Amino acid sequence: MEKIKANLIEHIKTSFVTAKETDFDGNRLDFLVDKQCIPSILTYLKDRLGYVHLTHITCVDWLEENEFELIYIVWSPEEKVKVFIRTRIDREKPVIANIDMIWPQAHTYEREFRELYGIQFEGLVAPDEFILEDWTGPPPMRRDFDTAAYAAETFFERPGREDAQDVRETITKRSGEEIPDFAKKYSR
Amino acid sequence: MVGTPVLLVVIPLLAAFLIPLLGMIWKELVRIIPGLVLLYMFILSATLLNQVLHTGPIVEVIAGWRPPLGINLVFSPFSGFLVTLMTFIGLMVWIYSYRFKQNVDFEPAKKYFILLMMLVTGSVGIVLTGDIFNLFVFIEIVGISAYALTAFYTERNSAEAAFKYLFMGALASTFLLLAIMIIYTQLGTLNMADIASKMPEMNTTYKITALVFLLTAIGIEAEMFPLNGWAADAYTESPGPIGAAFAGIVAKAGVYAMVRIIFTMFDVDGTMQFMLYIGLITLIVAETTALRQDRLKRMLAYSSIGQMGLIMVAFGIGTAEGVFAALFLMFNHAIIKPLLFFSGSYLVYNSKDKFIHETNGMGKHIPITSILFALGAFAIVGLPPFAGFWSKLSILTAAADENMIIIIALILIVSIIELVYYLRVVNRIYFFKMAEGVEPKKPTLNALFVMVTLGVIILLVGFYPDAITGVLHKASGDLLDKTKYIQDVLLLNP
Amino acid sequence: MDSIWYKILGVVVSFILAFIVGMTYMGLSRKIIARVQNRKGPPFYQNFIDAMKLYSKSTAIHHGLMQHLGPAFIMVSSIMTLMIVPVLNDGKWFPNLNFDGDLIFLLYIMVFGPLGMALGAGQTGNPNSAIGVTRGLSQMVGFEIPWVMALVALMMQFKTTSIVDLMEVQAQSGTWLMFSSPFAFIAAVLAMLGMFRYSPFDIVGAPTELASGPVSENGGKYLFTLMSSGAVFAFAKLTLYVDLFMGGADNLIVLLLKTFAIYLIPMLYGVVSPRYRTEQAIRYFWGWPTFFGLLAILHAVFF
Amino acid sequence: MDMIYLIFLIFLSGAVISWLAGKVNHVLQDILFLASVIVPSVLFYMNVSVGQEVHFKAGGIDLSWGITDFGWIFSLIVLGLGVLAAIYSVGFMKGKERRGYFYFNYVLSIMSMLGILFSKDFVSFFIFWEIMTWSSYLMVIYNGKHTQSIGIKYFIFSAIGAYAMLMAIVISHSVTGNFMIADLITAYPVLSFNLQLLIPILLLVGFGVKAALMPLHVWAPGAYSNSPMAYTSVFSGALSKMGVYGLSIVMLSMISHLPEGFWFREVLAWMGAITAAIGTLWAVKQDDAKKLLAYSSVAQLGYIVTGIAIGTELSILAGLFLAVMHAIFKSTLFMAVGAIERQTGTTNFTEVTGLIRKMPWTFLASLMSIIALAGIPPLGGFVGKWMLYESLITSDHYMLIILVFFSSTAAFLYCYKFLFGFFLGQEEKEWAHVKEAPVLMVIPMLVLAGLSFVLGTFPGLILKPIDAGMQALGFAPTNQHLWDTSILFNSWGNQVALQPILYAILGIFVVFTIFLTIKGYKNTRYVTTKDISSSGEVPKEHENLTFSINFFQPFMRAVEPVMRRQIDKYYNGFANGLEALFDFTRKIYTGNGQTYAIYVILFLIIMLLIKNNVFG
Amino acid sequence: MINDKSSQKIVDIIQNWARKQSIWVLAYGTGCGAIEIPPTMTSRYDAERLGVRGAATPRQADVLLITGYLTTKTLKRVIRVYEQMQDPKYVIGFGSCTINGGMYYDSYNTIKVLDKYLPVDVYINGCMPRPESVLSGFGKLQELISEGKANGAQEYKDNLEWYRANQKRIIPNWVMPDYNW
Repeated sequence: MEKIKANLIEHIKTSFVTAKETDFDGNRLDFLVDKQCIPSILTYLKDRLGYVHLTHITCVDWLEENEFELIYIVWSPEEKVKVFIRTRIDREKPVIANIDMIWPQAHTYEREFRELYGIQFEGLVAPDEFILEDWTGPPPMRRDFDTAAYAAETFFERPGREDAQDVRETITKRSGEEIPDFAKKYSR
Repeated sequence: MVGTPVLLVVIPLLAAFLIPLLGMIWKELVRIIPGLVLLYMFILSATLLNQVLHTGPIVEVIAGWRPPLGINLVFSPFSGFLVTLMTFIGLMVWIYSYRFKQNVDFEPAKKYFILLMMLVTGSVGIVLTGDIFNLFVFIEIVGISAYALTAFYTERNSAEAAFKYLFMGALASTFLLLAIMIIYTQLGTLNMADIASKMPEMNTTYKITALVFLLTAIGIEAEMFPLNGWAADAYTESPGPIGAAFAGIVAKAGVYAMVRIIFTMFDVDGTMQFMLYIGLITLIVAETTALRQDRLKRMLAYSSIGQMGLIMVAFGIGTAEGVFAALFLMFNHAIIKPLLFFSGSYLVYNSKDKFIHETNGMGKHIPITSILFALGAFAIVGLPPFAGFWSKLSILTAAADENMIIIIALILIVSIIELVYYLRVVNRIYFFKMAEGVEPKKPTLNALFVMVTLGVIILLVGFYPDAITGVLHKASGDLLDKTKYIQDVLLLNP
Repeated sequence: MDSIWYKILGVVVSFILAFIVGMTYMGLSRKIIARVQNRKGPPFYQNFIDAMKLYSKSTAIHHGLMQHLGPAFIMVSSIMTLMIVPVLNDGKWFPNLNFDGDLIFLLYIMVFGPLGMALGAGQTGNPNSAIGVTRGLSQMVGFEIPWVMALVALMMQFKTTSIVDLMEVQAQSGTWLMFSSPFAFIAAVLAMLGMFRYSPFDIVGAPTELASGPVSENGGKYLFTLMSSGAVFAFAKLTLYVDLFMGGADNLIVLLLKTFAIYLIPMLYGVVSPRYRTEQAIRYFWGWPTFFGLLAILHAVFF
Repeated sequence: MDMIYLIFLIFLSGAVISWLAGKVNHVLQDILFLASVIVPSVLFYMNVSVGQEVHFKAGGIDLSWGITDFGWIFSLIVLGLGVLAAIYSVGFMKGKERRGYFYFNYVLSIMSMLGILFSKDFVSFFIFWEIMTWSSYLMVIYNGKHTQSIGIKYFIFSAIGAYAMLMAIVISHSVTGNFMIADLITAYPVLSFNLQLLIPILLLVGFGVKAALMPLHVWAPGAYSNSPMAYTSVFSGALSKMGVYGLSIVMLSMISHLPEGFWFREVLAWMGAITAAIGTLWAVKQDDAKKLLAYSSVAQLGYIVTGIAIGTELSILAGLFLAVMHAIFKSTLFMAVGAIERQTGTTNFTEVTGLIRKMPWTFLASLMSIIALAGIPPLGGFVGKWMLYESLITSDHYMLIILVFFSSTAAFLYCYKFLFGFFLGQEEKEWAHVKEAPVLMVIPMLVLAGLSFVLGTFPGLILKPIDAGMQALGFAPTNQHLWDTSILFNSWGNQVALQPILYAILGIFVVFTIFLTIKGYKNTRYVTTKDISSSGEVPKEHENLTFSINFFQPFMRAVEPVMRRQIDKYYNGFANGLEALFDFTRKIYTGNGQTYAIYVILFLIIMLLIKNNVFG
Repeated sequence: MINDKSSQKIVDIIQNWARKQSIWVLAYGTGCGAIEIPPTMTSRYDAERLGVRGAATPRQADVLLITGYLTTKTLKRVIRVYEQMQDPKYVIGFGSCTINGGMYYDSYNTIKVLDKYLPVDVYINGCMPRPESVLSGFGKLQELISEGKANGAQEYKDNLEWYRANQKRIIPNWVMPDYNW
């Protein structure tokens, strides 16, 4: 496994000089690359190195750093290695190349990101609406979008929930359980 | 009395020699004279035919030598009918080609009309003559003029076609002469009737050998398979109207000669069957070949050969109905095939290669020519109510009466093939889009006149076949009655 | 007694009888199916309640004249079938109109309604309806073959095309045709599986696939009429089977017993079978049922 | 001049005049056209009685024209349909080009069909037959499409048929010495057995082509669908009946002299049934209405042939009654398709939908005809089907009836497809502009549809002349009376009374219609076809929700093994093989002079070698 | 006679009894609550014994069962389905989400109070409500029907403008056909 990973790192490094790798345990390997490199590195992985399967694309909104992070996860069924390709794009002008010609299934992800994060994919041909219908507000999955406020403003509210009390405390009291620490920060 | 049968041979021959001389006087005479001659011949033969039908054959003795010693011409109902038909077609060809090369220059027109006159002379002579050597002579006349007409356009292809024709023609002449020699050495006579009457005395081996040579020789002229290789080329490469003349005049003369030999001169068993089967083979091979042609005139040529085969089949049946059917077929073929050649050559007038697909969409631009072509096609296939139907019906009836069911089936199957290729063309004319750059040529007035006349005859015979059947019955009776022929020609009548 | 009004009265009475019996059978079938599935199931009169509710629906929509008339078409078919089939032996009680009980006429009038209904379903413009109709028609082509074979076998054997005559034959010989012509009976019963459209041949309605198929746009009074028609039709068909193969019935109790016995066959077969695809259904009918039909004909010809 | 001559003269001159009149004025042309069809028809029914004859000679052949009782039935089809379709044609051809061409061929077709019925001798029969063929051929290629494929195919098959017939004709001439049909019939029983077989077979090939009998049917779908619909109604309705006419004559007056139980009838009946089955299956597959109806015609003609071939009284009645009915309903359907084609520009089920509210009258006519076609009571088709089945059962054709029943059940599929495809389904915006067809086109359709309704209850109206015609052909009537004005019997004594059925159906229908209408009348509303329960979606205007592609896919999958074998392919293979063979014979003519010379020499040598075998 | 008041009353009683006993449910199962429907209908709880039965299309259904949260997108379809149903018709709100938004109370895309948009006759509380409570909900509906109180459809008809206004607030792009009774 280590040999495979080392080999892979060597290959990637020679072709994409700017790629920064982070090694994880097990069968996972992680590269951070420039956004220009995305199509080429993915093509390289797919065509040359046998990473034929696009497992996932995911997006993280780094509001504090004013960046979106896009993560492409590819998988080689032969070498049993998962490779994460990360890239950072500017949050103000989120534009990146479209890769649905490499993997058709990327199309769906890209439409979703376009709608929910407002990321523009160059050359993506698809109808505007995907999941939302008649949506006029900002992309709702961005962290600076306050859904609670939006919901309060848009939808009717049943009286009796204004206090927004945390029922878990009541439950705790009743049953004598303790709220774990990690859960506390989510309570309001 | 307009004249005697001998004029039918003499006048056109004379005209052929006079044309260049008269052309010096007035160029237009070159064109007019043949017409006048042909018109006269037509009137003369028609009158004679009318007379002959009522009174009996006219035997013209030349220079006072009585048959069998002298040369004689026989104007019987049968030959008279053919002569009338030929002169009529000749007239039609003349009218059609009156303006032939008019605007180009004088010389070709002169040649053309001379050769045409000689062609008619020879053909008429073949039919009229009662003398086997004269038959040879007239065949040569026809042959020479036909070679020249085939090579008329002085192009590579025409020359090649003419050469083939010449080559075959030469073979034919040789064999014919051989046959004549055999007969003459055995029987000491050249008169057909005399030969016929003396034939039983002849040694069988010589007889059959002579017959084979004769058949081979005449078969070449009558477009018999497999001796008809020249025909398609000659039809195709000769000028348009000449194709019609070949089909309407020359081929008929060839068949006449053959029939005369088989029916009158020889008394050999099996000739009828031979004619039947060879005709059938000719028919089948020619029609199937026509199906696969991609040039219009070539297709028509093979169709013509096929029709000749059918005529041979009809003769081969050997009964009175069969001969009647054959004559009817000859008549129809002589009317229809010229119509097809005439209209067909306008359909591909401006085309170089005369491909069938170049007739696409002509129906819109030259409607009358197209519809006449369609009429001709339908008629020759034998669709009622056009002329061809009656002849087809009569040949089938004749065959059926002799229980030749397989032959009927074959004839009908071949008719379907014939139908297919004619329909393909007709469909193209009417329902296909004209290719770009094709310029349809409007037929001239005289050509139109000719085609319409022929078309009218087709319709007339189609709707009222009695117009012609009376004559045909007489003619066929004449052909079959051998003893009467001998008596008439040898002037043995009381 | 022979007056036309009396006959019409008979029609009305037998219609009501058929409605009641058919509805009860359908209710019972729901009950039985529920019991097979280890449920309590609705009461046996549940279908009457459903029908009443549908009838009491105060509004209705239609997509045009044909849809409006569709239920009337199918009603014609049901009632005419009922009228051809003698309910009881010897013309007791409900002579009906009968039309001399001609089987060919019966075969054709039985498809009158479905086709009219199909037109109604077609006009709704609902693709599901049209798909359902095509499936139904295809399946009909399937099961009509063994069905006709069975009938032909009977007709050939007894030289008659009338149900009445066939019943007479059974009355005279004392044996049911079910036993004397077993193959015809088997073929006819197998065809009946398709006719009743229980699973595995419920491809027409196919609730989860086609949203109830041809009737998907019908509610309220239209569905009520269709449901009643179905009940009447079911009864008529069952009576037909009883008349043809089980010697008819002398009185109502026997009729009910016999018809219910027949009715159990497609129902119980359906409970344990998953749904066929359309072509599977067709091929099914052209397989064994047709084979039995052939046997029936051979039997009729040679014995 | 005899009235018979006058009728044909009017037809002939009418054909030419109505062609040429187009150069003058279109209205005048229409009127002349109608006159040239209607006037002779009226003259025929007013002045020509059965048994009237004229004799004359042409080409030395005795010809004789006259109408028999049997021909008279078919004259009803030909002239009745001819007149109605002519009226329809005037509406149909309005604003189209080549009207003269159309009218000319139309009138000639009608004339030739009437001529066939008139012919008492084979020659005029054949002449009219061929006029019919080429005038219909010219109609098939009217629109100039597929001339080399469909047109030629039609003509070749017609020619094969016609020539087979011609062969039979000349053989019969060799037997009887003249061309009279009656003489052949008289002479038939004493002929040798070979001829007794050969003549009917040849004639049947000839008639079978026009009647689209199974191995000879391949021309029909293309030809029917390719000709203008106004003509196809006559083509399929009347012209194909000429095949039936001839077939009936052969079956009734010749084959009936063959020994009982001879295979001839059985084979023909089976061919008819197989035609019906195959035609039906192919009709189900079609997406084009014209093609569908064309295959359906093939199938229906199969029933007719079966009926006539069985040869019992009831079956012949059934066959001829079905022939009349087929003429009525199939021509109506073709007219309806023509109307739709005219109004929408297409006849494809996958394109046109939801016309019911735009073309209600056309729909009504189509509905009636379809019901008649499907054989559902109380319309006329049922009567024919009933008689056919009963006759098959009573004459012990147990397997045949299964096949026939299969095809007539499968016919429901295409019947439904036709109605659904055009009239039902989503009412698309694309066809919102469509209007009802002109009144000239609607009236003939409705008249014909009404006729099929009347004949469904009172078949005796037409069974009576059919019976007379059968007796005129020498069919000995059985003592049993098998039909009444509205009651039918079979030979086992079972019967079906049609009037009570009609009244019962109407009664029930009316009762429930009233029930459905009155119940909650105020709260019943009409909604558009866009308002359907489609999982809560609101279909947008441009969204096509019609289900019309692969309409009967499951069924087609089930019968796929049968459909794989197309007889067309075999014919094409045969034709291609022949062409290849002919290409080989063409190579005999090499174009080389030396070869030709060799041929001559070889010929001579061979002849000299075998001369004693050939001659002497 | 039929339009007579007292007889009308009898007719009403019979009709209501029939309606009560025969409830054809169109389950709008996009929310997670749909998972509770199968156990309710099948052997364990067997809702069919109460006359409750699934309906395939809105045309045939009496009850619109809304199982769980409704997004704005599904709300549109639900309204459409409701309007396609034929009178008399009832709505059952199923689960907390239809009552007050439940766990989706702050979602940008989920309505919280169903009865502002459609006339709910019965709410079934719980997240998820177990089949027992579902059956009790149906029982409540039957009670209401037999008392003649389940007249949500009438309410909807009477207050159509108010409902429409609420609906259109959520669904800006309103393309539905008019509701005309």
